[in-house]
Amino acid sequence: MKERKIYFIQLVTLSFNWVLAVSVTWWFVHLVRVAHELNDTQTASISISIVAITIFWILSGVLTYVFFSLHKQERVQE
Amino acid sequence: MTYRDMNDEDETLFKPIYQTGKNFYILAAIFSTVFLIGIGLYIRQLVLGLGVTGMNEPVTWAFYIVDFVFFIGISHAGTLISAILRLSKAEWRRPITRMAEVITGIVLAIGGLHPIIDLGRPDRIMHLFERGRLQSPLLWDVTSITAYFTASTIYLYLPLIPDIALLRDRGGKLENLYKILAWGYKGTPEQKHALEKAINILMVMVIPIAVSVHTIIAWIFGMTLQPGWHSTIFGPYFVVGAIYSGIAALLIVMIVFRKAYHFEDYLKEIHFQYLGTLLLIMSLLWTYFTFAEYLTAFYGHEPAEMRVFFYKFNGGYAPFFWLMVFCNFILPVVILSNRRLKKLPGILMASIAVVIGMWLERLIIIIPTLANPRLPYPTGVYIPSLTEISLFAAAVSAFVLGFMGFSKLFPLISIWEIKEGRLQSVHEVSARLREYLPGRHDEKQVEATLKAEI
Amino acid sequence: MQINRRDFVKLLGGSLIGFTVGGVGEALLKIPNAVMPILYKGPKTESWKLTTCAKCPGACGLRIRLVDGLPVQAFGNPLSPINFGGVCPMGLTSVESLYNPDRLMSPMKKVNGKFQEISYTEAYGAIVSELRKNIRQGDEHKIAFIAQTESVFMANLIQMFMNGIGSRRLYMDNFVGNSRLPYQNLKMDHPDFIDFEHTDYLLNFGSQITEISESPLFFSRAINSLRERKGKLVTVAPKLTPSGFKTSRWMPVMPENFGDIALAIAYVIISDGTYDKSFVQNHFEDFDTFRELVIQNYTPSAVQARVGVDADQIISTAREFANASAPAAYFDEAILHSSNGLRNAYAIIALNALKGFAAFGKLSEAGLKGLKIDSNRDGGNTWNKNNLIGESDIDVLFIYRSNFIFNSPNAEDLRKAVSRIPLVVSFSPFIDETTELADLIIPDHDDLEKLDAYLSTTIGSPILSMQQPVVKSFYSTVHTGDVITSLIGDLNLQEGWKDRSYESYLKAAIKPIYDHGVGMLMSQKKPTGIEKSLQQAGWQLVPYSDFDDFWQQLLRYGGWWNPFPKVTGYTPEVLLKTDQLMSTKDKGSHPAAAQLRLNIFFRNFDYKGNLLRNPVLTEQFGMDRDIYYTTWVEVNPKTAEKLSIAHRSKVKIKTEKGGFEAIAIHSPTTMPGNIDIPFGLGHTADKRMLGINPVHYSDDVFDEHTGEPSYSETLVKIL
Amino acid sequence: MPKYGMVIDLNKCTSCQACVTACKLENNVQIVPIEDAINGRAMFWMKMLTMEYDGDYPDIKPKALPRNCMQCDEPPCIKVCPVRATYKRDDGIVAQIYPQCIGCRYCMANCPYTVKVFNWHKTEQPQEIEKSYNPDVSVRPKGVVEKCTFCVHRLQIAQEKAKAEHRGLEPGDYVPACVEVCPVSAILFGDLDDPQSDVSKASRDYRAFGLLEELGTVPKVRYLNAIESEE
Repeated sequence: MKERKIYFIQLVTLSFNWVLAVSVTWWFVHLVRVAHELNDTQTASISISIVAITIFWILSGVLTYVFFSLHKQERVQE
Repeated sequence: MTYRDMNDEDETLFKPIYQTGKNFYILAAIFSTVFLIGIGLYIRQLVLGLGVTGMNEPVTWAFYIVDFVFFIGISHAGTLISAILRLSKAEWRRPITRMAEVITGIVLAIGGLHPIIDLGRPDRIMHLFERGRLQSPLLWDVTSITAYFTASTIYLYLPLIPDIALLRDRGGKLENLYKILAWGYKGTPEQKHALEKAINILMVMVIPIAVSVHTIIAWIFGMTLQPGWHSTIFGPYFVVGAIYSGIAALLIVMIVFRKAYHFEDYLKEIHFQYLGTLLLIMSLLWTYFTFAEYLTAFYGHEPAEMRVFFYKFNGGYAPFFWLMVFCNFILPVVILSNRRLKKLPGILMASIAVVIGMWLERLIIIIPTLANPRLPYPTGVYIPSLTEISLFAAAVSAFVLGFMGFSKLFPLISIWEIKEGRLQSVHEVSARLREYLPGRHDEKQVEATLKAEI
Repeated sequence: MQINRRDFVKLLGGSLIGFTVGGVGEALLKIPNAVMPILYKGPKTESWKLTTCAKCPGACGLRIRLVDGLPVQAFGNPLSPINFGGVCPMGLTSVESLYNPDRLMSPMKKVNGKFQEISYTEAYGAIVSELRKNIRQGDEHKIAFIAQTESVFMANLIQMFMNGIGSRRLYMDNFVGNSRLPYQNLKMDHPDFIDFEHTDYLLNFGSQITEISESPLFFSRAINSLRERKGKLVTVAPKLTPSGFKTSRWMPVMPENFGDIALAIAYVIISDGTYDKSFVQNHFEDFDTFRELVIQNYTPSAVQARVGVDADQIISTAREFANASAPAAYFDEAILHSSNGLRNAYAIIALNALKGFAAFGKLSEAGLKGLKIDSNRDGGNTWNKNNLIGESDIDVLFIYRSNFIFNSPNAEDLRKAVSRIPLVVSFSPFIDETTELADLIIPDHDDLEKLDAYLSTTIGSPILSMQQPVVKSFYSTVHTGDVITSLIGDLNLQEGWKDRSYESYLKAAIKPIYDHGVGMLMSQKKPTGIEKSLQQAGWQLVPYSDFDDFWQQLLRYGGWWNPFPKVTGYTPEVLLKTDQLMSTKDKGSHPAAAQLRLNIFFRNFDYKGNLLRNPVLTEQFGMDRDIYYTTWVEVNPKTAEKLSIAHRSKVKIKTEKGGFEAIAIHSPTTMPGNIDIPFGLGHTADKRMLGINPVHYSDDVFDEHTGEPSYSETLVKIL
Repeated sequence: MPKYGMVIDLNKCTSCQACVTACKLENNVQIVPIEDAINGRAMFWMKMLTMEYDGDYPDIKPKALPRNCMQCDEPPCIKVCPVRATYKRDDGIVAQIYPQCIGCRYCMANCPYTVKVFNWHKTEQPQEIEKSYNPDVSVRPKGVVEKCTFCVHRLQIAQEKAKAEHRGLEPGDYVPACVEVCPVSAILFGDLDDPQSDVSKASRDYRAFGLLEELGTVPKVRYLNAIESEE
């Protein structure tokens, strides 16, 4: 029971990172759309957003990888 | 082996977490009052507008931006250094990395807030997200700083996990917190492996991010047309300066906590020697960049440039400029290149000098340019107001408080890395060493010698 | 242009989107209570009214923008032949002075040192009884009047009043009058204008011609056209003010030496024999003695020794002057601001005489029959304000708009003298330094509330610019003209005086124009083609039926002028006695070299110290020097170097009358021997005392004939 | 689409500063408190630069240079604005969107002409100023950057008027306040693209130059140099 609660909390904390990643992505997409409709500095927007988005996704990816691999090990043991 | 039966020898590292002295509370009280005063003054500024600062036309950017650049610079201490050291398998890094990463985390948070303090309409900050314009370096900045912050916190957190696990196993009031944070780490080889893999990926990622952050901050100025700013080497120049100030800050922190928490056994003279050498190298590098920057400006002799140039060299900002040169070049080089002076006190002095000097450098980069517009206006005058000064003080104390807080929750020196060092590295390193050396070695012999050594 | 409410709102809200939307609410909220209801409920109709600016002698046409009948902005009247739609800062801020919170709202009476409001009838009664008393006792001569007005009609009225009373103690401080004073002293006929059509060489003696002069705006354009015609402007002045920025040669000379320069130039012309011989023979009385004098005392080298201007500079100037087809040596009121001002003026007149006043023109009376153009303050035995100090027998002193305590150096003595006087009546709309001393104030209307007319001939044709009430007066102020007309009536100082109001007086005064029929209203640009020839032939397409209609249209279009007047060359009898040319106060070797001198210069934000209550002008006063709300002094870089004064550093300046602090500015427009300081700041009567008033720090040096103060003969120490 | 531009003839300018006053009143530019003005926070959209050190005393040729926003065609301020609070309209006017500005003052730092001014704080204006506010222009709130807009509200009005009169916008219809009041008509204003207009003619004059042109900002406010007429 306790374990499950902790596990849940951990998931939530982890999900924050994903929220960040997703929202950043969304933000950049929005900015690119704005740039497009005002047709002003599209290229800059697009290139920058590509870089930024990937970074955030990788970061979250790494974190998730660690999280699950750690827990996988746990279950294996039990 | 489990962790329970071997947390004896590194007891000193756990001590700060479980025992808190009187001085700690006194200091905390002092710093939090300073911090709260700062907050109060900021609220006043929110109400009355930026008029409460000393800024004016043409000096439209001042202390806040200076501090912003300065703090972000400091933040390069950690992650970058620890990443580089890890990458280069420098064994002496083990007791250092943690502190470095913590510095990064906290300072980055503080520095990142400064542009918002500097805004005339912080209430409209959401415009950045609704109608942001990615051509503006300010937005690059927002992005890179966020990225750097996330990366470095993760990079701080992952190596922390094993230690958290240790703390969890020790139990105590905060056991639940540790339970949550430990992510069920048991120290099984597979977990170790996963963790290391992740850390390695991050190491590689963090370095370019860190570099980008300060490059972009430099570009905030470099992208403008202003004399003294519009320079190609500004990116690398700022990065060098950042690392420079970062190491200095790291040294100060190490020395302070070595004294405060009796880490003498872990932070040995040798660590400071090495870092000192690094500092010396950066100092020379910084000097080189500065020289290059100003020489080109001087040689080109473009009138607007010269106005700024002479304003720094023998004009209103000459005192600051030469003080900076003294703090960033003369003093550190003298101390660090001299075996007799290159002891803890000397290194501490040098580092403090460097931190001050680097702050001055930011000041000297930002204000003289703004104070000397291209068109024939009178030279701008800027006198910081009390608000600005005390907000700087508040920022500093926020940093100290953060650090103190951290030291009460987690060990300031990565315990598992130390242990790992003891258990494996010795063997590894000597093996590696032998590989460097010429000639073939049969394993048996190596083993034997190792046994003998241990 | 009419906009109905919806458009206006659209304008504010809709169509200004992206520029002003954010602020609209604030914009409306900012407008104070009194105006709010109109702004909200009003139909937002915009209307324009034409009037005339009375802030300086220029009499430029103004175009006032009203929203729902409330003035909001002032622009120039594009049809005014004086300024063609241009305005100077003073004119632009007319509306601000209308709304000025410091204005007096009703007549005031000083009761044991404090002013308190009284009714007009009460105040008026007091004056009448006092005057009656004096007249009964035969003390008419104990009544004095100090007036500063640029309106000829007002000036004449005041003169009529004083003549009626029978007192000669009238000091009429009006610019055009002062500029013509030298001619009147010589009992000479004066020129009406410089004929800029033909002038190709303008030698300007110390007049800040585009800043404070008979008509700054007209002269600004005239000088530009002069330069376009490859004509030359040469400035003889102690400081190179913006008026001189366009000059092709600047001769730095202290004002009291202008005469020497003029005569040195005369010397060259005479010895070259390039002067207009016929004119000199016929019109220049005892020219020979004049020649004698000049030849003996005014060789360029001698003058160089005395004045410090390069001799060959003088010579080349003289040659240019002589060779020019229509050269003009110009001076105006400013010439009087030195210890021997009048004498300098004479010298310049003489210089012009050598070229037969080629550049000057005269309006033949036909231009404006029956119109008395100039209000003469005959300089012969003029009574000037400084006489107040000597004379202790004055009972009543009227002060109209003149802030003489502020702009004369002997302020302290004047203050004593004035406070000795039992009844001092002031008509000033503000409590300024002079009005503080008054016992009775009947505040005049603001310029946008009053009716008046300005007559000028500066541009070469007679112009009548009407000043009309753009709004009916906000407070219970009284048109001074009305006060005086009714005074004349009640004390029956004039035979058969019917006018009970200034308006009727003005109508009567202007009637001749209507009767004469020439000229046109300012309702269109200067006619050309057929219409021009018709008018020149004396034909008139009269758009008005009778005089009242004429009057109405006069107000509507802001004035009348005669674009094609009959002009004659100006050929006066030069009745110049050489002894009048003797330097009265010989500054032969003035100590400028030894010690610095304080030279006061004017800026086009303030005319005779009446305007600087205006927040806009006050802020802008030192803007081009980036100095705000404080006094600065300008020092020649060389001098500064010698005294090691840093640019924009604070310095202490000491004169006989005390010391003050100011910011030092390096400027090559300053003579090395001088410290230039702007006039206008330092109003002690203002709530917030800003800067200092240099006049109060300068020595009591006057031009003895006219009593005009010298603004440049004070020795200073700078530390 | 016209491209509005301005040419200031320094040969004519008498530095009477009427343009400065007119601008101040037309655009309701704040009058800052005295101490602020002294500390360099005075707000002027149009400013006078005095340049005196040209020639040796007494043969100096002082110049006064009216300086408003240069309305660059390649505006450095727009590039760096993070929130699109300043942008270039199709008619070339560099406009400010006050409600959008977050007050980071990056544009001020990047303007080579330092024409932009900042509302450091909102203060009570003198009564006479408040009462004579120009109703067409809003008063800027605290904490935003503002600058000369070529009196763009006048353009709006002119367009409305033209529409009401069922005609196109004619050259004379729209001029900024500074142009209107200049006593010597030293300031020309109009469409730079129309080769017939006085402005474009003047802008091609041999005396014409732009402030700090070498920076490639392509200012649409150009100057005619003051040159002593030689006979």
